[in-house]
Amino acid sequence: MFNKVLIANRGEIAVRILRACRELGMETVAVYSEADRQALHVRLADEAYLLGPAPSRESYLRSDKIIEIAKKSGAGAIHPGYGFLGERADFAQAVLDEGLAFIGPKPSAIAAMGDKGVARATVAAAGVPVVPGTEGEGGLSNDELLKIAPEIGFPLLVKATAGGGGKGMREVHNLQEMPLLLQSARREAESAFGDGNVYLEKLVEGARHIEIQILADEHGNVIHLGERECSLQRRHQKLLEEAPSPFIGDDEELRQRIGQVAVRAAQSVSYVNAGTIEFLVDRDKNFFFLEMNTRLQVEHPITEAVTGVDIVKEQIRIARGRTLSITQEDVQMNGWAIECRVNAEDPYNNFMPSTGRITHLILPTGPGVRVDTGVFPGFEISPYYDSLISKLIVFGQTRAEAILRMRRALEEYKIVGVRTNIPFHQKLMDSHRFMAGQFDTQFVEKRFDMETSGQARKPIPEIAAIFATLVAHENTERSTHVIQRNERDTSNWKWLGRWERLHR
Amino acid sequence: MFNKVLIANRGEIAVRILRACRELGMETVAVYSEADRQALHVRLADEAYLLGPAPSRESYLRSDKIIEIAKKSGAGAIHPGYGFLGERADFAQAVLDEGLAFIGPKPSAIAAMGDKGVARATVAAAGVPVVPGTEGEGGLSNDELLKIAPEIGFPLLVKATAGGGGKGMREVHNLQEMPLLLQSARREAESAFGDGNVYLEKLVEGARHIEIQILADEHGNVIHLGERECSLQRRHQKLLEEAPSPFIGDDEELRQRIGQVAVRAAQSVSYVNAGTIEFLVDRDKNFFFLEMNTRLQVEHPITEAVTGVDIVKEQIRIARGRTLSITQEDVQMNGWAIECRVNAEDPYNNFMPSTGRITHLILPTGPGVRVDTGVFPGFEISPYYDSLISKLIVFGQTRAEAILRMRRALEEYKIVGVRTNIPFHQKLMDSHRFMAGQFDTQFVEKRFDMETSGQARKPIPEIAAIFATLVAHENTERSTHVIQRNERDTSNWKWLGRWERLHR
Amino acid sequence: MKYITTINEHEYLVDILDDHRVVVNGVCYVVDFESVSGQPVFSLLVDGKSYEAYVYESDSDLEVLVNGALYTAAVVDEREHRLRSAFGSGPVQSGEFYLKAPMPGLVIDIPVEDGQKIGEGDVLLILESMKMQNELKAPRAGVVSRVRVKVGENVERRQTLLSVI
Amino acid sequence: MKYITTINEHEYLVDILDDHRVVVNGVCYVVDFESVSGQPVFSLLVDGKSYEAYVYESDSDLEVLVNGALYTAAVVDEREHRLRSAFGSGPVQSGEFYLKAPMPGLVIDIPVEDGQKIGEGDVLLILESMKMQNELKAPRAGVVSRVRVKVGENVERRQTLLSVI
Repeated sequence: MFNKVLIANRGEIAVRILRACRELGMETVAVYSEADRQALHVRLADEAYLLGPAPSRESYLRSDKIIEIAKKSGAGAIHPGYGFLGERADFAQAVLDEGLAFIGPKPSAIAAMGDKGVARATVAAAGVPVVPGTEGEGGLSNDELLKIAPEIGFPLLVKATAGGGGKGMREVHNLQEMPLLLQSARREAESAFGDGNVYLEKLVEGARHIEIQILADEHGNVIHLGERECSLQRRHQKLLEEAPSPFIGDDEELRQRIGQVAVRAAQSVSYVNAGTIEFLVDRDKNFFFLEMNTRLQVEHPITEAVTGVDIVKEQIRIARGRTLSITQEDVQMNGWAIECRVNAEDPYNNFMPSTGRITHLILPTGPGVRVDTGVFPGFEISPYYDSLISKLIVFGQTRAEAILRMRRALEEYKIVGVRTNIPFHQKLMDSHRFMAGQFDTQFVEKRFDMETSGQARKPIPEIAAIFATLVAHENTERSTHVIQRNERDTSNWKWLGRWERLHR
Repeated sequence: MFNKVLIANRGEIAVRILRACRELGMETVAVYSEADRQALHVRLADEAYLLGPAPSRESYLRSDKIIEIAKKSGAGAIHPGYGFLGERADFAQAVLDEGLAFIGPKPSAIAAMGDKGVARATVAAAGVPVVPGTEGEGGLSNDELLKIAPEIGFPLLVKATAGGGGKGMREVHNLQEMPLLLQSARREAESAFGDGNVYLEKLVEGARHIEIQILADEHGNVIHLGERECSLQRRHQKLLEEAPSPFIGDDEELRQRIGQVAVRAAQSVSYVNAGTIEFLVDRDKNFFFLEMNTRLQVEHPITEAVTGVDIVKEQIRIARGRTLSITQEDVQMNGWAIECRVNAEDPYNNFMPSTGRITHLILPTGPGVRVDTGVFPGFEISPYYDSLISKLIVFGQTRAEAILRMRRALEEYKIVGVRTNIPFHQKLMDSHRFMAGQFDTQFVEKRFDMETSGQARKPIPEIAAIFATLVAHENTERSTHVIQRNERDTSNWKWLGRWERLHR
Repeated sequence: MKYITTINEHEYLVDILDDHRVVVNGVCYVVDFESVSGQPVFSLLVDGKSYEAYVYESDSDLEVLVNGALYTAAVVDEREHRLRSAFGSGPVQSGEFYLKAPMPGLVIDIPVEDGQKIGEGDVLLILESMKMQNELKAPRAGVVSRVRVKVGENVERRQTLLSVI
Repeated sequence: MKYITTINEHEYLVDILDDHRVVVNGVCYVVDFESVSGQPVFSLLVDGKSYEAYVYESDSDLEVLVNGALYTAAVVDEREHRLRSAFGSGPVQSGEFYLKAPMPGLVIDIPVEDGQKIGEGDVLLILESMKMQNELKAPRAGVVSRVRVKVGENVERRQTLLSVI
C-alpha cells in the first residue's frame, strides 16, 4: 500500500492534490520544469525533482522521466491531475507496468473513453443516447470528414479525438470554411495532446452543457455526486460552473435519471476512480452523452462544496483499494456553489492571454469562499502553460446568496501584474440573464458583451477622470523626485549598500 | 428600515461585517483612524470617513463622531463589532437616541451583562449556577477586595468589570502579591476600557472554558447554536477555539442542558441579537456561568462552519426586526471546526508583540479553509491596536480531519514583515495532549513549551546550517553586487529614472 | 494645475487645487488619493465615497479599471492642450501599421507573405501562448510588408512581427 | 568557501563547493537554493527534499525558522574562525546590559529608579503595545543606571530604555 504520492502536474491542481495527500498523512513528491522552480507545488511538497526546460513536451509530458523519479524517490503512486498526462492510457499503463499505483481509472477505460469515437460507440451500445456525429470511427482523413459532414448537417463541431478543454475544437457553419478549420483544429490538437486526430459532432443549439461527477471503487460500487452546470463557455472553454444546475433545479427525477445514465456509462467501461460524464441537455430536457473525462475535473470543487465529499481524498482511497466512504443514499446536494475560472487574459482585448510577474495579490476570503490557486506575489505567469491562475469558488445556502457572495469576492480580488478576466465575471454576475439562470452554451459568445452587458452598475466617468488625472499628475511630480533620490544615491553609494542590507 | 450600515470598527471584524452587509445588498460606511487610511475596511466600503489620529481614544472610541458620521452619511444602523464600543451601553443608547438602529442587544442588556457583578447576580437569580466571587457588587475598593479575597480562597482571578479578552485580568495566588496585581489590573482595564473597576472570582482549576452562542430576535425567540471550546488561552487570551468541544463530544444531553441554561441566562436580561454565554466546566461536567459577551465574538466563524448559520447576517436581520431564519430544531452541528488566532507576536520571545510592514503574504487556501483578515501585502501592523492579524478557520468532517487540515494550512501560511505565533499553533497541532483533547484553561501556560512540546517533527539542524550558511554566503556576494549596480546608476542616473517610470 | 482629461471621448476639465481638492467641470470634490502598497492600484475617497481602481499606463493613454468597467483616458495639461489646439490635432496618423506581439509566444503560422494584399480582419499570424492559438488579425486593408519573424520562432511581448502599408 | 556554522551551540563545518554542492561535516549534498519573491523566505532543495525557511538577521546571528522550529545560527568563515580561535572567543561580555524596547510602544510604568539594586527577573519597565501591557524584566541582578525614558513617553523599537550595571 502506498504512502508516498508523486504529483505529475503543476499549478493549482498540483497544489490541490498535494493538500489532499498531506491531509491524509501521505508524503508528496513534486516534479517541475525550469520555469517552475519557485512554484507553490515545489515549495509545498516533501520532495521535488526537476524534469527539464519549460515547454511541456520537455517537462510535464516526459512520462519516462516522471516514472523514473517516482521509482527513485520511492513514491508508490502517481496522480496525473488534469491536462498533461491526465488522460493518457499509455502513461497509466506504463505506471502500472512499473508496479506503481495510478490514481485514476484503468488504462483500458482511459483508452475506451479517451478516443471520443470509441467512447460514443461504447456508451451507445449500453443504451445511452449520444449526440449524432462520426462516432465509432477514429482517425478519419479530411476527405472522409468532408464527405460525412453534410450527412450530419451544419452547424457542427470539429473536436480533437484526444481532446478536452476546448483545445482543437472548431465550430463549422458550412462546407466551404471546413477545410481551413479542420487544419487549424488538427494543428492545435497536435500541439496540445500530441495527437492530431479529430471527429465531427452535431452542434446542438440552445443546449446546456451539464455533467455528472462519478465515483467508482474497485469493488463494483459506482455512485454519482449530482450534476454541474457548465454552459458558460467561450471558445468551448468553460469559464463558470455551478452546482446544482439552475436548469435542473429541483427536478429531482431528472437529476436521478441523468445520474443513473452516467453511472451506466461508467459501468460500460468498468470504470474505477473519479470521472465525469458530460451531457448536452436540450430545451425539452432530452440529454445526450457528449464525452467522458477520465480524470479529476477542473471544476470538481463545486461538487465538493454541495455534497461535502472530498473528491481528491476519495480518489486516493479508491487507488488504495478501499471501498467508497459513502453510498448513493448518503449523497445529498445542499446549498449552491459557483466557480469562476480566473484566467490571465484581457477581457477588454478579445481575451488575449496576458503574461507577467504578479507584483501584488489580495485574495478574497471570509465565509463561503474557497480559492484554489498556485500563484503568489512574485510568481511569474509564463506563456508556457495554460492561462488558469486560480479558481474562485463560493458556497451559499441558496443560488442568490452564492451570486451575491461571488460578486463581493470578485470585488475583493486584486491581482496586479497581469490582466485577468475578473471584470468579465463581474459583468456576468450583474447580467440579468445569468441571474435568472437563462443561458446556454452559446450565451457568452452570442449574447454577452463586455460593453453592454451587466448594466447594474452606473457608469462613473467623472471618477475615472479624477483617477487618471491624479495618476498623470503624480507621475509628473514623481519624475522630479526620482532625480532627487538619485542624486542622494550618487553622492553616497555606501548608504545604498547598507540600506539594502538592512532591508533585505 | 435601514439599508446602509456604519461599521464602527477596524481590522478583520470590520471586513467580516462589511462582507455580510454587501451580501445582503446593504450599503456600507467605514470609519478609520489616520493609521488605517489604506486598511481593507476603508477600501472595501462604499463610503469611508476619517475619525482622527491613530490612538483608539482619538478615533475608534469617539462615539460622538461616529454617530455624527452615521447621520451625515445617511446610515440607518451601526454595527459595533467587538472591542472598542462593542459592549458600551451608553454608546448603544446614544445610537438609539439618534433614531438609528444598533446592531446588537438593547442598552439595558449590555449594561446588565457588561457589569460582570450585576450579570452574575442576575443569572444566579434566574437559577443559573455561577463561579463563586464578588458577584453583585460593582466598584469595590482595593481594601474591600483584599478583605473578601481570603473568603473566596486562593488561587483567584482579578477581572475587569468592563472587561473582556483577558485585559485587566490577573491570577492571584496569595494575599501578599495581591495589591500589586490589583494595581496593574486596574491600570490595564482603565487603559483598555476606560473603566478601572475590577472584581474577584474563584479560579477553578482543571476547568474548561466552554461557551454557547445565542441568537435572539425581537419576537421572543431565543435559540442556541451549540458550544465552542475555548480553553486554549495564554494570559487569559484565547488562542485557539474549536466547535464542538471535544470534552462534550457526543454527550448530546449535556450539550442541550448547557444550551438551555444559556438560553435562560439570555432571557433573564430580555436579550436580543447575538450573544455568547461563557461557562467554566469542571472535570465532573459541572458548569458555572462566567460571563456573557453581549456582542459578536471573535471566534464566531467556527460556529458558522459547523451549523451553516451566518451569524453576522442573522444579526442584521434581527436588527431589522425580522424573526430568526431558523428554529432550535433546525440547528445541527455537523463536522468539526477549529480556529487559530494568528497574532503579530513572537512565540520564541515570550509572545512579545511584533510590529512592522507586511512585505509578503501567502494565505492558505483550498478545501475547508477560511481566513478572516484585514491585512494584505504592504499593510503596516502598528502598535496602536491589538495584535490579531488574522483568524485561520478550518472545517473537516471529523476532528482528526480538521486537525490535519489545520496543520497543512499553518504550513502554507507565509507572513513576512512581522513575527507571528504560527509556530506556536504548529507545535500545538503536533502536541499529543491537544490531539487527544486533553487540555484545560491552564494547559498552554503550565504544560506547554515551545522548546519541548510537539516532538512529532524531528529536528533538522544540518538543514538549518545549510540555510544559514547560504544566506550568509549570499550576503557577502551581494555586497559586491550592490556596489556594481550602484556604479551603473551613478554613471547614468537618467537610466534609473526611465526604468522606474517603465516599471511603475 | 489644470488638465484636460478625455474619458471614452468625453472631455473633462480637471483642476487640481491642492492635495485634497479637485474641481471637475466646475464642481469641487474633496478627495483623498493614495497608491496602495506602492502598486498601480489606487484608493480614492471622493466626498466620502470609496473607490478603488487599477490604472494601467500604455503608450500615450491611461486605462482606468474601476467598479467593474474599463475607461480609456488621455490627460494633457492646459498648456499642452492649447498648443495642440493651435497646431492641429497632434501627430498625424502614420501610414504604416506595425503588428506587435500582444504577449510572448511561439509563431505557429504566418498565412500571409510580403507584398500580399489583405482585407480588414484577415488573419496575419497565429501566435501560441498559454496553450491557446491566437489569431492576430489586420485592423484594416492594405499590403503586407516586412515580415520580420518565422514560423517556429519565439517572440517577446511587443516585438514587431510584420507591417501593413 | 568554507564556513563554521554554529546551530544551537553545535558547530558544523560547511563547505560551499559551487552553486549546487555543499559539504556539511564531510557529507556532500546536492542543493538548490532560492530566495522566494525577493523576500527573506528561502526555498531549499537538498537531495530532492524540499524545505522552506524564514531567515531573520539580527545583530550578529541569524535565526532560521524551518519545519516549525527556530534555530539560532552564527556563521563565520574559516579565516575569521582561525583568527578568533587564536585571540580568544570574540568580544568580551560587556559589563552593562542595555534594556531595549522590543517593539514600539508607550511607557506605562517604570517601577525602578536610578541606582536601585535589582534581582534577576525583576520588572524594570512596563511597555504598552497592541493594547497589551508587557513587563520587561531584568535578565540578571545588578544596579539600575541611566533611565532614559519617562512614563507616558512613546518609544521606538530598539530604543534603549535604561541600563543595568
